[in-house]
Amino acid sequence: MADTNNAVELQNVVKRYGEFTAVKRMDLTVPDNSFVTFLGPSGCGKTTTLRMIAGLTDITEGDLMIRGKRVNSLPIHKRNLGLVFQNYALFPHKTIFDNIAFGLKYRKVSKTDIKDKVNKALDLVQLPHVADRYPNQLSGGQQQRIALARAIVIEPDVLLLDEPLSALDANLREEMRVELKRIQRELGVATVFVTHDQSEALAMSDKLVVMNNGFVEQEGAPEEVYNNPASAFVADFLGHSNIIAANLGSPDAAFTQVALESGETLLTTDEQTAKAKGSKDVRAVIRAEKIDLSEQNGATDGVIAIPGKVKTVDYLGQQARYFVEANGRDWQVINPIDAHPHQEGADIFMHIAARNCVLLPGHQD
Amino acid sequence: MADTNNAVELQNVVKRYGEFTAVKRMDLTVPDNSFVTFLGPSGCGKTTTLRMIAGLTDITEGDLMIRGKRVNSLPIHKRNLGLVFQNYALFPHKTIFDNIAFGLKYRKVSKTDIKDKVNKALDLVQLPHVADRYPNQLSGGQQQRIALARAIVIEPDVLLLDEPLSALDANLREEMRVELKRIQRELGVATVFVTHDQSEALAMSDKLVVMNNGFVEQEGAPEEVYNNPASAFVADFLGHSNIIAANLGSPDAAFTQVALESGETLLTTDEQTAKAKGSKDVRAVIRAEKIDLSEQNGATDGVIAIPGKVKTVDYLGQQARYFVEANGRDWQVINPIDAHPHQEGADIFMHIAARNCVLLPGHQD
Amino acid sequence: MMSGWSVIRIATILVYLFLFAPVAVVILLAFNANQFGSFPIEGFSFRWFEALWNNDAIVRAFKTSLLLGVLTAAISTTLGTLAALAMVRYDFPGKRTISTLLVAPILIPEVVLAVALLLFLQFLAMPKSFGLLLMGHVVFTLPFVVLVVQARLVSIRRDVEEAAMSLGATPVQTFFEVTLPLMLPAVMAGMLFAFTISFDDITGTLFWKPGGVETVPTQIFAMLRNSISPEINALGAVMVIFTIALPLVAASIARVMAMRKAGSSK
Amino acid sequence: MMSGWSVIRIATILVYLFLFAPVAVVILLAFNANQFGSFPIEGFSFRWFEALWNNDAIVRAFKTSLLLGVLTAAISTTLGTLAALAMVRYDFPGKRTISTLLVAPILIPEVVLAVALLLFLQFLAMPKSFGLLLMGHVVFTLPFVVLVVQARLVSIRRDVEEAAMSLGATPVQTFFEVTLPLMLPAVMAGMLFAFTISFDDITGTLFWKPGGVETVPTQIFAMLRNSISPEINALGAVMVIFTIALPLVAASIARVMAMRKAGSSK
Repeated sequence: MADTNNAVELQNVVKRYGEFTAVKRMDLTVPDNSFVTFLGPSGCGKTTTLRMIAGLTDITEGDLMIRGKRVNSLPIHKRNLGLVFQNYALFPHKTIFDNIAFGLKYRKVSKTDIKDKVNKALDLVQLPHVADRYPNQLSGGQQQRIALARAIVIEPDVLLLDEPLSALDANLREEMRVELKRIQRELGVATVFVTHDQSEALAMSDKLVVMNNGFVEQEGAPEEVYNNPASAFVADFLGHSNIIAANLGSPDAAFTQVALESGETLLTTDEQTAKAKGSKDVRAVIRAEKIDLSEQNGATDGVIAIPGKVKTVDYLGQQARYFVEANGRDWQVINPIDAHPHQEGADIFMHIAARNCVLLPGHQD
Repeated sequence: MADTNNAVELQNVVKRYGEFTAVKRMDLTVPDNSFVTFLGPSGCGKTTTLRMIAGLTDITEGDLMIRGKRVNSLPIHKRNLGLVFQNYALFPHKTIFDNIAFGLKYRKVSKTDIKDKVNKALDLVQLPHVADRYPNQLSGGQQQRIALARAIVIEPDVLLLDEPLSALDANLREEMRVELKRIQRELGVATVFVTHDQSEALAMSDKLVVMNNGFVEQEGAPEEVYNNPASAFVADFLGHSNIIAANLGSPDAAFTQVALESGETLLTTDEQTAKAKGSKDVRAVIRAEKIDLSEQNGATDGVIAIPGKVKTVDYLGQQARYFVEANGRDWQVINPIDAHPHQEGADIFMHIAARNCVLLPGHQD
Repeated sequence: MMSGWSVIRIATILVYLFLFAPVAVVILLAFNANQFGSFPIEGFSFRWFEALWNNDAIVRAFKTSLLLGVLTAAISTTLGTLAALAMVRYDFPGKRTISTLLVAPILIPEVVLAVALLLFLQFLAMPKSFGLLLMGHVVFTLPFVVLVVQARLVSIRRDVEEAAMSLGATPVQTFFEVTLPLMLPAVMAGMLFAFTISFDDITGTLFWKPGGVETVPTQIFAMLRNSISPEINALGAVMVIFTIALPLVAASIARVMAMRKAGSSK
Repeated sequence: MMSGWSVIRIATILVYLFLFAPVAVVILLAFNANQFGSFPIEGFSFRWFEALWNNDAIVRAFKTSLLLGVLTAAISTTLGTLAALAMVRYDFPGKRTISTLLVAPILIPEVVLAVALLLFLQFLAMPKSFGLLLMGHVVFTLPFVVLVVQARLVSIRRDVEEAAMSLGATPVQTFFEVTLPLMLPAVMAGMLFAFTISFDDITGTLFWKPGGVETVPTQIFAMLRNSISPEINALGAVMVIFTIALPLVAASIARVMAMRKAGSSK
C-alpha cells in the first residue's frame, strides 16, 4: 500500500487521550515536493496530527509512513524531520551558527562541510551576516528565518511547520509568507504546515486539509475547497457564506431551480445538483463575495436578481460589507466599491449566478 | 472660539514627557453625535490624546474643551465621560448590576431609577439576563458589552473607546463592530474611538484621524482618506500602495502625463495635479487594489496599460495578490478573481486609470 | 534515559521522606500513651496535651507568643500595606532605591539583624522590654507583608481604578470601593504570614526578650536543654497546627466564601 | 488625597529607617577606633577585624561555618536539582501530592523541624555529630533549591528540547546540550541560596550541634551572653558581606559574562 512517491502517509490514524479522541480515523498523503496545509480552529486536531508525524506524540491506532517506511515507533531523533515552531524554539545559549549547525553535528558532517552548509542556509533565508549573534539579538522575524534555516540545513525528508507565522505581526507575516513559499519551492521539500489563518492557508498550499473536531472536513486544492465547500463548516470557516435551507426543483433546460425557505428561488448548475444525490432537501451556500449588488435589475440567463434593502454598510476601503434584507432575512454581501459604496436604506438587487449557488446535501450536517 | 456644537475641541494641544513629545500641536474637533476614530501604529500618540481628553493624563500646552467649556484642570471624576478599555476593566468583585449602577450612585439617582436605567442599558447591549452574575462568569465579548453599558448608562457627554475590540477574537470582533456602531447611532453620543486596525477604522467612523509620530497625518471621512491619501504614510498604512517617484508632464487635453522613474508613463487628473502645486517632482501613489490585470491590452482614454510578468501569486479566496514585474520593478497588485487567478509567469497588462493615480508633492515626506 | 529517571525518582522520594518523617514521628509520638516514645505506639492518648495545659510555664509562654503574634501581625500589616501602596501607586524620588532595598532585609541574615538591633538599642541605652521585642518582630515580618501586598497590588489593573474615577468616584472613594476590596485577600495573607513568622521566631526572640519572658519556641529550647519530655512532642504538634493548619483553614474559608459569592448568580 | 499619600510616604521612610539603621550602625561601629561604640566615630580603624582574626574561637567557628555551608550547598544543589527535574519533566503517580508537599517544609516552623529532627535522632538512638548537623542543614535548604530550579525549569520551553531532538539529538544529548546549560543559572542561584541559609542558620544549629562545635552565628550568640565586645560589630559586618555582598558579586559577574558573550557579535 505504501507509495514511495508520498513523503508522508497516514492510514487510519487515531489519537486518543483517555476518553477524549483528538484525531478520528485520519487518512492522508503528503506527496513529494508538495505543500500541504492543515487548517482549522484551535482544538480541531491539526497540531496533534503534526506532532504524531513528528514523533512527539504516540499514535493510538493506525499506521504512519515516512518515505514508504512505517515509523510508528521510531523515536523523533531518528526520523530526519525539520521542525519549525510558533515560538522559534532557538537555543538561546548558542550562536546562530551553532544553532544551525546543531543538527549537522549528529550527522557526522565534516567541519568544513558544516561551515559551507550553514552559510548556504543563511544565504537562503537572506540573513548572511548574523552567524556570530545570539538569538535574542535578532527580531522575531529574523529568529523565525533562523529556525527555518536550522530545520532545512539537515535536508529533512519532511518539513513540519507548526503555526510558524502566528507570533509575527501582520506586515511581517505577509512578507514571511512569500519568503517561506519561495524557500519551499526552491528546495522542493515536502512540507506540512499547520495554521488557523485562512488567508495563509489559501495563499500557500498545494493541498488544503480543513479539519474540525478531529475529522477531516474537506481536502483538496485551495481553489476547489474555497469554491466548492463540502460542508457548512468549510463554507463558513473560509470566508463568509449565506447558508439557507432549500428545496430542489426539477431541471429546467440548462439550470435547476432551488427554492429557498425564505421564499426566493435561485438557479444552480447540474454539477451542483449532482451533489444532492436525488434528495430534494438541500442547503444552498452563497458566498458573501459572490453576490453582485446593483441598483438596476440585471437578471439574465442563469443569473437571478433578488430585490432587497441595504440595512448596514461597513466601509472597508476597496470593499464594503453589506447586510441586505430580503423577505425578512439578512444576507451578508461583500462587494468591491466602484466609485462609492451603496447607501444605507437603498433599494437594491442581489444578483446570484447559477454557478455560485453551491449545494450541500440535507438540512443538517 | 469654543463652539458648543462640538462635543470635544482640542486647540494646540501638546503633550511632553520630559524630552519626549508624544503629541505635537494637535487641533481637533469632535462634532456632536459623530463617531471620530484615531488610527495609527502603536506609539503614534492616539492613546495619549484619548487619555488627555479623559483627564487621565495632564495636558502640557493648549486647551481642551468639552461642550465648549475649558476642562484642562477638571479632574476625571467631574468630566462626565464614558470610558471603555481594551481589557474591559470591570470591577471583578461586583455583580454586573453593581458594575453598571456604579456611576449612577455618584449621580444621586434614586434606587428605582437606578434599577430602570441598568435594565435599559442591559437591554441595549442585548444581555438582559446577566444582572446577578459576576464578570468572570461572562465571556470576553459579553464583558465588553457590560463595560459599554456601564459607560453609557451615565449618559456621558463623550464616549471614549480605547481599542475596545482588540482583546476579542476575529469573528467576535466583527460582530461587536456592528453592535457598537448600532448602539452609538441609537444614543447619538459623540464618540472617540482609538484603534490600530484599519478595517475597524474605515468601517465605523464618520471622521478618521490618521496619526503618526505625534502628528495628525490626515483627517477626513474614511472614503476621502482612503482614496486621497495626503502622505506616503497614509497611503501605505491604509491598504497596500505602490509609491513611485515621478515627474509631472504638461497638461494634455483631459489628463496630465506622469513619468515614473521606473520608465513608464501614467496619466492623472487635474484634481491630482493641483496637489503638486506647480512642482514637477512628485510621487505617484497607485493602490494595489486599483490596478486591473488582464491578459489583453485594454488601454482606453484615460487608462494606461503597462505590460509585465506575474512573478508570484497569493491565492486569497475571492482575491489574489500578485507581484508583477515591469521594467525591473515589482508592482503589488490585488485583484478579485473571476474564474481563475492569473498564473505565475504569465505575460500580463496592468491597467491604471487616471483617477486612480494619486499624487503626493515632493520626492520625500 | 529511563534508568536516569528512576534514579531521580528514588532520590525525590528519599528527600521527601527525609523532610517529613521527623515531623510525622513527632506528631505521632505526641499522641502516644507511653512515657518513652517508641514504636509501635502503645495506645492513643491526649495525656501529653493535658500535661501541657497544666504546665504554667508553657501556658504563660503560649499567651506571650499569642499576644506577640497578634500585635506583630496588626502593626506589620498596617505599615506594610501602606508601604506597598506607596511603592506601587505613588511616584516619589528614590522610589527605585527603596524598592531595591525592600528585598535586602529578607537577604540580611536574621542573626545579623538580631544582633544589630540589640546593639543599636544598647547604643541608644534602652533596656530590653516587651515593646522592643515587638518592634523587632515587626521589623522581621514587615518585608514579607510588603512583598505579598505589593505583588497583589501590581496585579490590580490600573484601568479598573481609572474606570471607577471616570464614572464619578473620587480617588478616595475609588480606593475604598475598588482597590481595597481587591487587595484584601493579600492583606489577610500578609497578616497570617506575619503571625506565623512571629509565632515561630526563635533567633530574634532569644536575643531580644527581657529576662523571664518566654515564647513557645524559646520555652521549647529551654525545656530541651534540661531533659527530653514527651510534652515537647505535644508542643511541637500544637505549633504545627498553629502555623500550618491555621493558614490552610483560613484559605479554605476564603475559597468557600468566594465560591458562594460566585454561586449566588442565577 | 495628597495628604493621604504624604502619610504613606512618611510611614515608608520610617519603616525603612527602622530596618536599616541598626545594620548601618553596626557596620559603622565595626570600623570605629574607639572601644565603646558611640557617635561621632573617633577615627577609622580595622582593629576589631584584626581582633577577630586573632580570636581562635572565632576563626574556628568561621571554618566550621564555611565547611558546613559548602557541603550543604553541594549536597542540596545536587539533590534539589534532581528533584526539580523529576517534578517538571517526569510524570509519575503522586506527583501532584509531592509537589504540594514541597511548599510545606517552608511553612513548617523551623523550631518544629529542628525539634522534630532532634527527637527523631534520639528516637533512633543516634548521637549528635557534625554529619547530623549537615543533614539538618540539607533538610532546611533543600526546598529552596528545588523551588528556584523548578521555577527556572518551568520557564524553559519544552519546544526547545523538542527542536533539539528533531535535529537528531538523543534525549540524553538534549539534556546536556540544551536543558542543563539553560538551567545552570538557577542551579548556581540555588547553590548560593543554600550556602547563605546554612551560613546564617542559628535555630537548627543550636538544637543539633554537638558540644564544643560552634558556627559563626552560635559563636556570636555565645559571646553576647557574656558581654558586649566591639568584635561582634566586626563579625556582623563580615556576615553581611558573606551573605549579601557575595551573591550580589556573583550575580554581577554572571551578568558581565552574559554581556560579553552577547557583545562578541559583529
